[in-house]
Amino acid sequence: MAVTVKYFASLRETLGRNEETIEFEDGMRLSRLWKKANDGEPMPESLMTAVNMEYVKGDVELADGDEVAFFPAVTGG
Amino acid sequence: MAVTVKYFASLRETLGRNEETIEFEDGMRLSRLWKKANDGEPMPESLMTAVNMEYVKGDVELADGDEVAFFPAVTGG
Amino acid sequence: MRIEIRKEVFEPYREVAAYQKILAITGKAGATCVFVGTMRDFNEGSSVRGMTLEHYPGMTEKHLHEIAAQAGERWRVLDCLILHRVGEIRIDDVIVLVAVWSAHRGDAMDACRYIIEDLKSRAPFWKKEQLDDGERWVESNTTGYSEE
Amino acid sequence: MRIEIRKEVFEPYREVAAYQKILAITGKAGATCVFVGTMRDFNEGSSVRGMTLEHYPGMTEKHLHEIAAQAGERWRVLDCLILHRVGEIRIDDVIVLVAVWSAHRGDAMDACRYIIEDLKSRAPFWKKEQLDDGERWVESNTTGYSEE
Repeated sequence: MAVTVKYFASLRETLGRNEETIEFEDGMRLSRLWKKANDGEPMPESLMTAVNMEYVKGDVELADGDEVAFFPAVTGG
Repeated sequence: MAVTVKYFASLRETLGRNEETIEFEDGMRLSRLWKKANDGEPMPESLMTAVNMEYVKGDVELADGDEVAFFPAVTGG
Repeated sequence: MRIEIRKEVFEPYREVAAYQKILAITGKAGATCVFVGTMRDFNEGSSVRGMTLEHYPGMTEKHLHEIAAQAGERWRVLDCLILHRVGEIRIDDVIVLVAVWSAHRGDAMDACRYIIEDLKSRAPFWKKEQLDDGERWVESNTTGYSEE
Repeated sequence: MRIEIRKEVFEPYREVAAYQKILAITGKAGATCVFVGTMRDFNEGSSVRGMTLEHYPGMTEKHLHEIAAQAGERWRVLDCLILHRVGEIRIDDVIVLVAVWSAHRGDAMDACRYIIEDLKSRAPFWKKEQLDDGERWVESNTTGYSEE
């Protein structure tokens, strides 16, 4: 199984990448995905998270093919 | 002494006049002005009143040369 | 600040764009809130064909200037434009335009709302509607919301 | 309803007037509320020269449609138009336009306010400002009011 992970704005610049594919076995949750993608670092609490372009709250379980996005506070308008 | 009296909208139509000059001695108040101008009828409570183009509340005293206006609830915009 | 009573039809968005061009607020006005009130073909359950808008020349302009000044005391306002029709109004004619420029959105939106609410409840204008079966003076403005 | 992300500069009042022409709401829309957000030359105490607006293609549009739908559930809305710039923004460029058409003013103004507040706090856009001495990501939007 695999998910696409996207990073935006200052987070994208800090991490130095904007998109990647992460493969995993069953039972992958958001916080573990972050750690797997970021050398075991815990997920910063201030980040906003979306799965399949919908905001999610909490440590939701992911499914094969999901598009996951991590980004800082939004500042549009 | 004299004041100019103006009537607007439905009130103007009901009374059949839009402007008149009322002469008086000293000490004329709004309610007495209305009666003098309207055959002794008491002033309807729902009317809005302005003196010199400023809203007034209560039975204010009038001065020579004042412009007094009586009109129903406003409905602009 | 520009406040005008208009006897002729006007195109509100052209007015806002044209007025903004003469304002020296480039880079300062982060927020503009515009309200446009338009003649509907229905009111209080009746079909309406048109209307006549009467005002109190002199006091109306004076009152609108006072409203605008009050809004400027309560919120940070860079400029404002108020245009209001009088005379014979047809369906879909613009009746009123209120535009407020501020640095920030809250100031612009609150001030615009304040001005239109005061204008509706206090500015000396009166509407007489032409219905299918005659005319009627509008007795009071509505709350501003659809009734379910 | 039209919701668009724009890479090019747009003239907001021309957009509102043009969009309104294609709406079949003649005589029904008594109230239109328009909010226009414009690039200021200052922010949080600094002089700003320009900025880059990033978004999340796909989710941004989806989220704006959801906001508009929510506004339509809470208030009586006839139609709405939301345009938002992305890419390189210069001083005085329009960043965002929100226009709401309703029968009555309260519905149009509340819905417009709701949409812009949600857009500011929830729609996935990010601003990076160019200052005199470098660049900075804007960390959060302001409350919408001038700070005394």
